[in-house]
Amino acid sequence: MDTLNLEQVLSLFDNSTLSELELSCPTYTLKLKRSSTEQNQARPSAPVAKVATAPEKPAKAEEKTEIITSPIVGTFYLTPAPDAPPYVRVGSTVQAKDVLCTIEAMKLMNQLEADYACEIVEILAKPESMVEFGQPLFKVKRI
Amino acid sequence: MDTLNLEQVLSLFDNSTLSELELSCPTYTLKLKRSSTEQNQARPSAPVAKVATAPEKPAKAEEKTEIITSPIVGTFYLTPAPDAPPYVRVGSTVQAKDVLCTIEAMKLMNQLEADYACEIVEILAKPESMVEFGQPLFKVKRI
Amino acid sequence: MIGSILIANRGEIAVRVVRACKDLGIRAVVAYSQADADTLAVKLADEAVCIGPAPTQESYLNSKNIIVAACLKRCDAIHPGVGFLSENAAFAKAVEDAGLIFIGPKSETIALLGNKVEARKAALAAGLPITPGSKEAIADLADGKRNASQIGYPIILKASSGGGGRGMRIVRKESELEAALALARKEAKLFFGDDAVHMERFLEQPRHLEIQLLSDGKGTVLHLGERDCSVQKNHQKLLEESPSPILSESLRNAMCEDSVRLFQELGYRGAGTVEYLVEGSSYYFMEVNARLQVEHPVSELVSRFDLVRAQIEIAQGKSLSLSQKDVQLSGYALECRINGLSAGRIEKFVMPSGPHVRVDTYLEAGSVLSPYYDSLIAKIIIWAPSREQGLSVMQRALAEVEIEGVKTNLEEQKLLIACRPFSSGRFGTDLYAKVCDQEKKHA
Amino acid sequence: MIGSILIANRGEIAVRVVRACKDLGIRAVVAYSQADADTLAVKLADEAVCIGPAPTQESYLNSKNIIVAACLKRCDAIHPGVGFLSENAAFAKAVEDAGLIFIGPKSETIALLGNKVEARKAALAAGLPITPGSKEAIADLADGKRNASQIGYPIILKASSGGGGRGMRIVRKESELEAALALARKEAKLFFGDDAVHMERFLEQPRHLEIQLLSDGKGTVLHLGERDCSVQKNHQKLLEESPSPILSESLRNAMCEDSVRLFQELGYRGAGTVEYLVEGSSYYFMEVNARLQVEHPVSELVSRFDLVRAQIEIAQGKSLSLSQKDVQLSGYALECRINGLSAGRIEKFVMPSGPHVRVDTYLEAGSVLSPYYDSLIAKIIIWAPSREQGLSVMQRALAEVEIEGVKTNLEEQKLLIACRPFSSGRFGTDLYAKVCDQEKKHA
Repeated sequence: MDTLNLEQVLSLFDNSTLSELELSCPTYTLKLKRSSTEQNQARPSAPVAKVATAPEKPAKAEEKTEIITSPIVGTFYLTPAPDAPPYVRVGSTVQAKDVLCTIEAMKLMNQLEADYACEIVEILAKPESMVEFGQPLFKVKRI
Repeated sequence: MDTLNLEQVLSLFDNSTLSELELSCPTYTLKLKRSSTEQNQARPSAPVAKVATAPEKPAKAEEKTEIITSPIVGTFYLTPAPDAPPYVRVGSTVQAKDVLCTIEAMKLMNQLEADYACEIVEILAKPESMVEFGQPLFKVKRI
Repeated sequence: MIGSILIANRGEIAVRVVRACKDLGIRAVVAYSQADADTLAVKLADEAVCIGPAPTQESYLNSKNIIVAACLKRCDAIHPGVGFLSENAAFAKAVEDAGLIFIGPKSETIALLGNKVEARKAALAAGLPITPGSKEAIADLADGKRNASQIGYPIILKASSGGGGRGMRIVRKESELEAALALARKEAKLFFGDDAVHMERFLEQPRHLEIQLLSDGKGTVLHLGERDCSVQKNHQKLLEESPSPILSESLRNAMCEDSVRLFQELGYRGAGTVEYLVEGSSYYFMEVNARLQVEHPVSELVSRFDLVRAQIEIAQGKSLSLSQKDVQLSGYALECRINGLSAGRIEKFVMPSGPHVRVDTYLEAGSVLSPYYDSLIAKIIIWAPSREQGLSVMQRALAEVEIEGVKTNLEEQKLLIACRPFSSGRFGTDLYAKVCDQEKKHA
Repeated sequence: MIGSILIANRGEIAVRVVRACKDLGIRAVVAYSQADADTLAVKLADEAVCIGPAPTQESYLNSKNIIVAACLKRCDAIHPGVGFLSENAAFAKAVEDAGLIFIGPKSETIALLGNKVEARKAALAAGLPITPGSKEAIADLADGKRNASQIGYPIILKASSGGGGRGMRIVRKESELEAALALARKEAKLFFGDDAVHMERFLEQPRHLEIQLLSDGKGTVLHLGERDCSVQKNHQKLLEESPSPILSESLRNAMCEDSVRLFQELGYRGAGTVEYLVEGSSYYFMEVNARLQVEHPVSELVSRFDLVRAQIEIAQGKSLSLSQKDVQLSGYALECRINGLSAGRIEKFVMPSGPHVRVDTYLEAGSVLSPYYDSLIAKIIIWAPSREQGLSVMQRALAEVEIEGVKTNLEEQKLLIACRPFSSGRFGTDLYAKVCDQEKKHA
């Protein structure tokens, strides 16, 4: 049902005993609802008519990004040591298991590794600041 | 249905028994909702298909009635004395200034007079019971 | 015994009385106006009777409908709440004549205390200090001049049948007296139907203190200490506290003893308050409020007495079984009145809760603050061991309040509680003007 | 001095501690799980830190995240609330090691009292009566048989490291001992990681009473009287009251004196409770709750002490400046726990207010009662001069409650408060079963 035949859906819904219907496809989302008072009434079948639809245009693929969040509470560092270069910068690409940052908690430096190969799109936490559990650290794009 | 044919969708909705419809596509979001009062009313037949309908009956003009309420707190009496006939009955017609009932408050019998000529359609309070301020006493029809 | 009470009032005070009835196992019948059909008192009551339309004159002041409602609903007693008919001697008399119990003083007591000149005479007779002033109503200008020169300027002219700040005129020198007297008479006639005015010394910076009393009408009179009600806006109380931060132990004792003696001489029955003006180490009798007061919870929290329960028990003829030494006043209590500055539907309504906090209100989200009646939205009352802790607790409580849909004085009250003069305890009745009007200028 | 406290808890108890911080002028930082981001404690706090996802093991039991959050938020102290890490000696130690103040007893005290066998030994040493039972963990079946015959059947087997009813087995005759011992060990191992069990006389119809104590760790120990917590459902307390309707003055004095002596011998620091089983005129030490308890407001209302404030002040090193005779216990207090019986969004939420009523809750209309945590919705606590009046006030308060959207135990609680055995005061821990399960059968 790549081309949504609205009339047909409505007709099917009308003749069903449903009170709600939700339909999603990559292009459309459709929600139908019938108030409780009417849904029990008998209804005549909807008149059928021809609906002309244009061929579907392909949806423009949005660049999918993901967020890597902090798994613990601690202090966020982009560098392994004060003078050292950062693990990653915006635009860096990393492989799975590569270190992204360290989060210090109780004097322990916890290295956060990438779960998958990706490109760093944005660094979301302030270096040397406190991060909470679940706080966004990096916006990345899988590669 | 890349080009939204609004007229067609509205028509389909009108002829359905739906109370709500939501439709989204990358270009449009459409939400239709029918208020509960309207959805029970007869709707004109849709232009899409020929439907045989009987000519609509003209709405029968509802007889306008008015409510006469109690102007004080007291005990409601329909008769001037225990054995006396009532001031009014259902179906009685009264003239302005005619007495409708008495309301006793602090041993005083307060006579309630009609403000206008009317027919008694219904007696709404129970005789010899307490009535509050504003409590409906009579349903009447002006004449 | 009282099995059923008709509550002839509205708002939070009607709710307060309904709750006391429930606690006592008494059936509560609320008399309400059409505008109040959906309010909490009606909802919580066992029964309710509509007694008139929104305007107070035709509902909450409609004695006849109220008394008939009480009789037809088979109530034994009427509780008048505060305001409205609570200090109306004719109403109290009519209630008694209808064979019902009036929960309050005897009608004669209310009549006597309702006349300011008579009340001052009674106070004088009981040995209470009164502000220097004319004992009788001013006869004419010459009489006024003679009295004023004896008292010393500035003086204040007051309507003998009045109250609430109306019909009052301050006169600072003799040349102003003639015009002021004429005006005061005119206002007194207009507001109270009686053009009698009397004259008192005017105190520039007094504190308003009042002593809460409970008297069984059978010889036992107890006091529950004082309330300091000096924070006011246009003579309307905003904050009330007990104990007062400025009252010395000796002054407190003298005021309490005087108040108890006055109630004993009056043969007073029920809860009541003696109001005083205090300046320096002097205090002057002002008037008796022969009824419950809005700010009564302050005394309830320091004494742990339930004043409404006590009112009902006294009305039932119960003697006070305690003596003054059984009354333990402990800690500090403060009440903050949240008032509406506009009427309308309340969209959001969050009140504080938790330790040390009591809230008396009749509103909830979705309620309408009626334009017909006084604007009190809620009373927030706190208790703490000390005034310092109490002010902290009140600030915490006020910070939890959220009211949307109507304008309120919440922010003003926060300013007052937090301001330096209030926390120091050293301020006069002009505190509101100094703090809040200043703030508006800066804003 | 403590300038800032991290509150490692959730729900109404986190709100309670936030309010105490506000009252003391202390900055409150709430550590919360992702499921609790929209709760009242987070809203009222000065700051908040997310410490983990919804499951307690990864958030409210995640010592490391909690301590790191406290350090990075520059807090001086951690308040553990009730439950979760509040009686975890290792956590208390870790907090101390991080240079922070643990608001509670010393970690050694928690460790000692957390072991039931050690706690019983300490109680015995302090001269407290304990239920006849094995002082040591049961070595084997033979040892068990020997002990049981000395104690007399029925006996109860308890996990030495346990609590909350888990790992307990009642044994009524010797033939059942072997199987029961094996099962109790297995459960003990499973729930507490330690298969040690000990044995006590089983009391068929005891009352659960506890003495509330406050101790500054410097030699001053005060008691605030008892709480009777005998109304329970599956070992969960439902109603708590003070004073107990069944306790004689002499028994009360003996229990309070014993409790104070135990805390003195322990060098206990902070607020804590000694729990007893009472049967007839005998009482037996059960355990020490080395923390604040859910039902602490009951003692706050009869003593007018603020227990959370006192905890914080003691943690700051302040000595208790009062002596026992300054503690005035007056009147009667009763707490009713409103629990959810289902999770979900709360559509309507009306709590009682007005005189005599305190409400501790963290929910409002629109809040979600989380399926992840315990189901306590609100604590309604009342104070009245007497138990009889108090039961009336509680009935009035419960009648004002409206909760829609989740199922609650409100109707059950109303039944319990109103039932004849509860009002008489003569009932056992089976009251819930008798009243509420009966009702269900009839329904």
